[in-house]
Amino acid sequence: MNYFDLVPWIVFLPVLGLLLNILIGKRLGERGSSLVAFLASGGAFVVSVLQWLSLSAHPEAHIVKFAEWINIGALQVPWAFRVDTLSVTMMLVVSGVGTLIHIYAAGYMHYDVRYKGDPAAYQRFFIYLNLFIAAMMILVSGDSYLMLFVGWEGVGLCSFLLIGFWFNKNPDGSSGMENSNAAKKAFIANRVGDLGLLLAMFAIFTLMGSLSFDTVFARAEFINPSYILAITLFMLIGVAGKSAQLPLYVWLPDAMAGPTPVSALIHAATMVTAGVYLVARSAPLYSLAPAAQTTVAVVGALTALFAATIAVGQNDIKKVLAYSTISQLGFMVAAVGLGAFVAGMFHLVTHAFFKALLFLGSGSVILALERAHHPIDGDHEQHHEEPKKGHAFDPQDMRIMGGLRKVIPTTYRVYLIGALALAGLPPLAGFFSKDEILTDALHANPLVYALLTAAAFLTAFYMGRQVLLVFFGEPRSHAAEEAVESPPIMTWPLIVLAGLSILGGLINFPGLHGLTNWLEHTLGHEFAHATEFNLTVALTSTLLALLAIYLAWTLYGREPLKAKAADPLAKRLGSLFTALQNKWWVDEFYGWLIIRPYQRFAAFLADVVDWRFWHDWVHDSLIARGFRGLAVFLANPVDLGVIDGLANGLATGARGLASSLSILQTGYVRNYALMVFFGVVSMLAYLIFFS
Amino acid sequence: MVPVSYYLALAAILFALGALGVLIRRNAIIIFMSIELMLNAANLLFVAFARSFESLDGQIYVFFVIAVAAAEVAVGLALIVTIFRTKHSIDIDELSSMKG
Amino acid sequence: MTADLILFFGLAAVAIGAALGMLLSKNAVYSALFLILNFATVAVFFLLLGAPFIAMAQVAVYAGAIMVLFLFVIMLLGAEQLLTSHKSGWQRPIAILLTLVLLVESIYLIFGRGRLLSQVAPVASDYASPEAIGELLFSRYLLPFEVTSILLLVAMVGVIVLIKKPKANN
Amino acid sequence: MEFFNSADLLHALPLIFLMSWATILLLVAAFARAASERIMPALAAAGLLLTGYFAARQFGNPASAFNGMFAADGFSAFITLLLVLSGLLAIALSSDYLKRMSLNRPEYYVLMLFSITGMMLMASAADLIVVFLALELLSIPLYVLAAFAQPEPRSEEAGLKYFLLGAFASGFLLFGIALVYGATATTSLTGIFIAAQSGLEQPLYLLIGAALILVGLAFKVAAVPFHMWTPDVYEGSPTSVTAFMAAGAKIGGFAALIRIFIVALPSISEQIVPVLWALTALTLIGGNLLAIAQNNVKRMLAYSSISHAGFLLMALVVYGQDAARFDVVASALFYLLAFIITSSGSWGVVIALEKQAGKGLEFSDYAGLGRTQPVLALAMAVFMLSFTGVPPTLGFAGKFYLFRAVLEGEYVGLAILGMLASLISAYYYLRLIVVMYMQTGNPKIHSERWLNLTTVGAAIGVVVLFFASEPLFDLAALALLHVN
Repeated sequence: MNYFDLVPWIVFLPVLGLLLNILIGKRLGERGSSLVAFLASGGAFVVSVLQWLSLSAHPEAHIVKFAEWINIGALQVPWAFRVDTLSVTMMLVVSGVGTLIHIYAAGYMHYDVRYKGDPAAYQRFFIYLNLFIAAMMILVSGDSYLMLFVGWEGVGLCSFLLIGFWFNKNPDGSSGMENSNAAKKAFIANRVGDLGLLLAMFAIFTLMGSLSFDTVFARAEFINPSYILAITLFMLIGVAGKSAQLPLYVWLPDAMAGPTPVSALIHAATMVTAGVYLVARSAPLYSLAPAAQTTVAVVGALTALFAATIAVGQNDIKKVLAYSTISQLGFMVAAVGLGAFVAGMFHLVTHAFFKALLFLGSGSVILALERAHHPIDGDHEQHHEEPKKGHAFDPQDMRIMGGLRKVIPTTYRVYLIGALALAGLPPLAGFFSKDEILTDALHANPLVYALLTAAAFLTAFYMGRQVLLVFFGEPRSHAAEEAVESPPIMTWPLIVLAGLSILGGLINFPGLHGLTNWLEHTLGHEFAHATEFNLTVALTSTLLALLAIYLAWTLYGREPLKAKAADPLAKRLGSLFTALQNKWWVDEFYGWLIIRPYQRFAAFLADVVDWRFWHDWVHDSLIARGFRGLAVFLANPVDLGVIDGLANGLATGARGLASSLSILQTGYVRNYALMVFFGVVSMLAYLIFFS
Repeated sequence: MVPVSYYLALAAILFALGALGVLIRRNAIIIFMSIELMLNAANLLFVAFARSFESLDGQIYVFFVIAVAAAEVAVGLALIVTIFRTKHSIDIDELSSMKG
Repeated sequence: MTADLILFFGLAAVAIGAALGMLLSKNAVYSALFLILNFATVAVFFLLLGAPFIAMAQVAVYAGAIMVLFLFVIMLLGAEQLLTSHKSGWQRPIAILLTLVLLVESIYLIFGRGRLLSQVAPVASDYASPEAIGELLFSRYLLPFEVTSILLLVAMVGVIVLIKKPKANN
Repeated sequence: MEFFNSADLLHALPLIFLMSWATILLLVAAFARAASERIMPALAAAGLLLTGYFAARQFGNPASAFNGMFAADGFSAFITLLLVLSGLLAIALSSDYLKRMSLNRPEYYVLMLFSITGMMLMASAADLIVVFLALELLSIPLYVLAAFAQPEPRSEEAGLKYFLLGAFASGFLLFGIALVYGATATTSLTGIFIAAQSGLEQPLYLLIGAALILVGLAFKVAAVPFHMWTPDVYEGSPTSVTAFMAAGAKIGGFAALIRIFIVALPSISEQIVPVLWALTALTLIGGNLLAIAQNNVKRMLAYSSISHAGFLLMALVVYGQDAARFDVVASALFYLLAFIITSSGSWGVVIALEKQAGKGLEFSDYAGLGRTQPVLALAMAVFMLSFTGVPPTLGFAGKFYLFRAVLEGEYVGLAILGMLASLISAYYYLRLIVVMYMQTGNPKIHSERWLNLTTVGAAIGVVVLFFASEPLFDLAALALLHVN
């Protein structure tokens, strides 16, 4: 008995759910529509479990062709679902964690939409959430690079929509465009990565004449290795975009503008791991290009350490987690880069548990403070005043928290479990998966091992700092004193995730190698070797983690932070801490490296080409308009001030260039005719004199 | 016998002058006349080539071009008259309300 | 220099002069008259090239009908002269420069790269007779001929649409 | 002697039928004016449907008619079908708009049908002189239609600008034809091919002539730097005319370009391809960059249509490669199909938002559309995504086949350029979506039956037909040129 034919429902159930919510969501009310969304996602989980059961009996890959799609010449891409141990692992994680987050969100969004003053947005949220599940399922279940790409773009779109969910607000709740700018930044950084993936796909198709995984892998051996190297490196650009690796990671911290369940689901547990999945899926290609593997591993390890340093200096509870996510993704990418595909996937799964837990927990903390600050439950009247920007109450600032373990004990307990799992203390899930990566790294590449170990040390430190700042000491604000525990609908998913964070290590417990054996069916014995437990590595990392936690305690625990006091780390580290707080000025660096020169180039075009050359002849109206164009250019660097991110600046630069070009479009017929004539004369000159 | 190439050169000069007229005059009617000059230059080219091949096809083309020119003139002058009725001017530099 | 060449250069000078005259006249009526002169000269060239029928058509249709229409409209609108303004003063030098480039290109194309094309010695007496042209028009060129008729019809409709004032109450 | 035979009439049946039908409609307009204002759209649509039926029957038996002046083959049949589709969409967009803007005069439809006959003839013309006449037959009604809203100054300005520049460009076209005639002693497309193969006395005349013909047609399809009339004319013309112009003129222009270059001019591909390449690159970059600067949706769409001309030109660059040639034609035809539906639909949304006399066209007028008019906004979002080339839309399939053809021709640089261009284009298409969904406003729309039907239908078509891309592409691949 197998259920493989049911697999299309992992996509269609969420689609059904979102259609239902689009059509009658408003009439169903909050409960109804969140229930619909939950059932859709839960149904997908059930189907995934059925796939798992079927696969346990018949572990070889099954391809379920659903529909003809593209079929021209050499290119034949049907819409086919690929059910193998690798894709089913991802399906289970996506739908399982996704469903828990649906439950949590049903409670969380109830409050969030009211604080943001737009209760009608509730249904919209669940529509997007289901859409995301559907797209992510397409991504993991596709049987070809093209289907994977369709899902890849789909989740990118959902990410864009959800980051910009409160698109007319700033993250602090005042009206403004910061959230929607964050969404744009994410979208554009991802497009840069997508270009890489597209190029890889085109190269694959050109060289191997197919995009289906099996065919591609079968033909890969016969291709010149330098082409494979190019393909895998292009793919790495895509991975860096989607999985927030150096140098394209800048969008992920800003993506925290989305509602917290989104941060948990998309920007921690599932979507951002798509890059890891892509590399694992393309294992046969990467194994043919050792140079690319090393590059991937080093990029991952550097990202892991780099992001971990930044996390140390953040005060925003979600920003710490965001940089931690980038860092942990670095671990996974490094692992798959080293060829330790199983370790990477293992960490992917456990990380999905404890990072989702941490994000949801932070959401619970934020909500607890928010509800204490201005209560709106049930009979209380609704708040309409808009907080002013700047000195507004910021429920995400760890400096106003403290002592929360007494008022919100449930959240505290689960959060502690998540933090310890992330810190890598035995016997929690994170310990096993991280250790497996470190062990593999030690064998394969000592540099990567050193980088990752340092990152692991920092991880334990910043998590210790965070837990101590948030839950220990004395409350540093009124809201922290009065914080309200979240309702059961939110805490239950937390408890389930906490359980998974404790027990997750069993999935690939040393000696049992459950996941290794499971994935071996797909990856083959060559890529799915069992890593033996290495006591030295385990002891080193555990001791380092304990040391880091002790260090955090001496700084933040022994003498708890007072309200409005400076961070003790600032005194010790001095300007280094400022650098950490400012995220190593990477956004500013991009501004300096790419955006400013781009604008200067545009200004050069405007100044030399447009101004001196063109305007020497231009007398009246053109001068006035050109002057305005130049003013735009001059104003831009000043006006933009500190340029926020690659994306916005690029867009502004292109717009400036465009408006200087459009000066040519004067509206005068004779100028137009002159342009035509110019085109003719230069075309003829080329043909007569040069060809 | 005058070489056909001389006719080609003459046609090219007339064509260039017509194009120049389009570019430097502001009176819509004169621009239009300049375009007629360009068409006429092409006609000269056709007839000259027809003569060198001793085939009649080139002459037939001229016939068609003249017919097309007539149609264009009718519509073009109608457009100019219409514009004149609204703007009381046929200065094409005043027709620049749309740009960018 | 043979008489042929003298005639050619003389007429060419008139044609170019007339074209320049059209270009440079301040008064649109003069421009139109210069253009008529140019068309008439070109008609003589047509005759020299053995195209009597086309020459007649040129004089009758072009110089006669079309240009009269031009003159008529110029007079009707009273648009002989425009006030001079200096909008886009840079246009003129660039235009002249580009025209010169185009001329250089053409001359190079005709005399530099290509070989000199000579005329075929005297043509048969029935070359380009109205009969020959008429026969071609109605056999080989029937389709273009019919399309031309549709084109004239369309132009007529277009003119009526443009000139007729829209109904005020519509 | 025989002037023509009945076979000629049969092969040219769609063309002759539509010409006669338009003439009859003219009589209807003249003699039953009151009634004609109501029934004219229906009559015009019926004529188009019948034309489409006749054209569809012509698939599969290529022939040439009227002494080799006229080619009736799969290519012309497919183009005719595309024209019928764009004509029907344009009529559906026009009927209510004309009433709203008090422009409802029956001649509108007559001129539109005549223009379509010109476009059909562009696709069938097997002789350069017929191309010239077809181009004029296509253009003259468009000049008049652009100025149709007279005495509205912008419409008149659009008409005159279009006319003057159009006539200027056809001057170049004509001179080019004369040079080609001078080089090959013929204007028949196959004749030119044969003459070029057997050696020319003046090969450079052919090359220059071909370049000038390219200029004339590039003007019609709005390729940079011959594009400058486009935004002004598109903005000033009545929007329903713009919708028709954007689709129809482009089809006609590309039909002629493809036939002329592939049938007559393969011999000069080596010399002319760099020119085509440069033209394509300029069009892709210029169209997209200029679109970014626009705040008026009508102008933005005008520049967007320029950039799509660039994508279509990409196919032409490959025309000289034997291996790629069939895919080139098919992918260009498919891209045209995707463009027509997307473009007509997006103009429909513009028409729905347009208030009296050119008001309601700014980006800011679209703010909040997502909230107040979810269906319309969704349709517009679909069109923008299709323009960008995001799956699952027809635009994606169009770009896919196009890039594939270009890659088959081994123009990797061009493909990358195209990719970058669509990346830039995402900015301004996305911007409209952002404005519609993420800014607040209260736009008023005109809800009219045919308009709504067309817009929503086109949006559904863009998505649904995506899943039928493959059979559609196969159909386009059948539309081979008849090279005799």
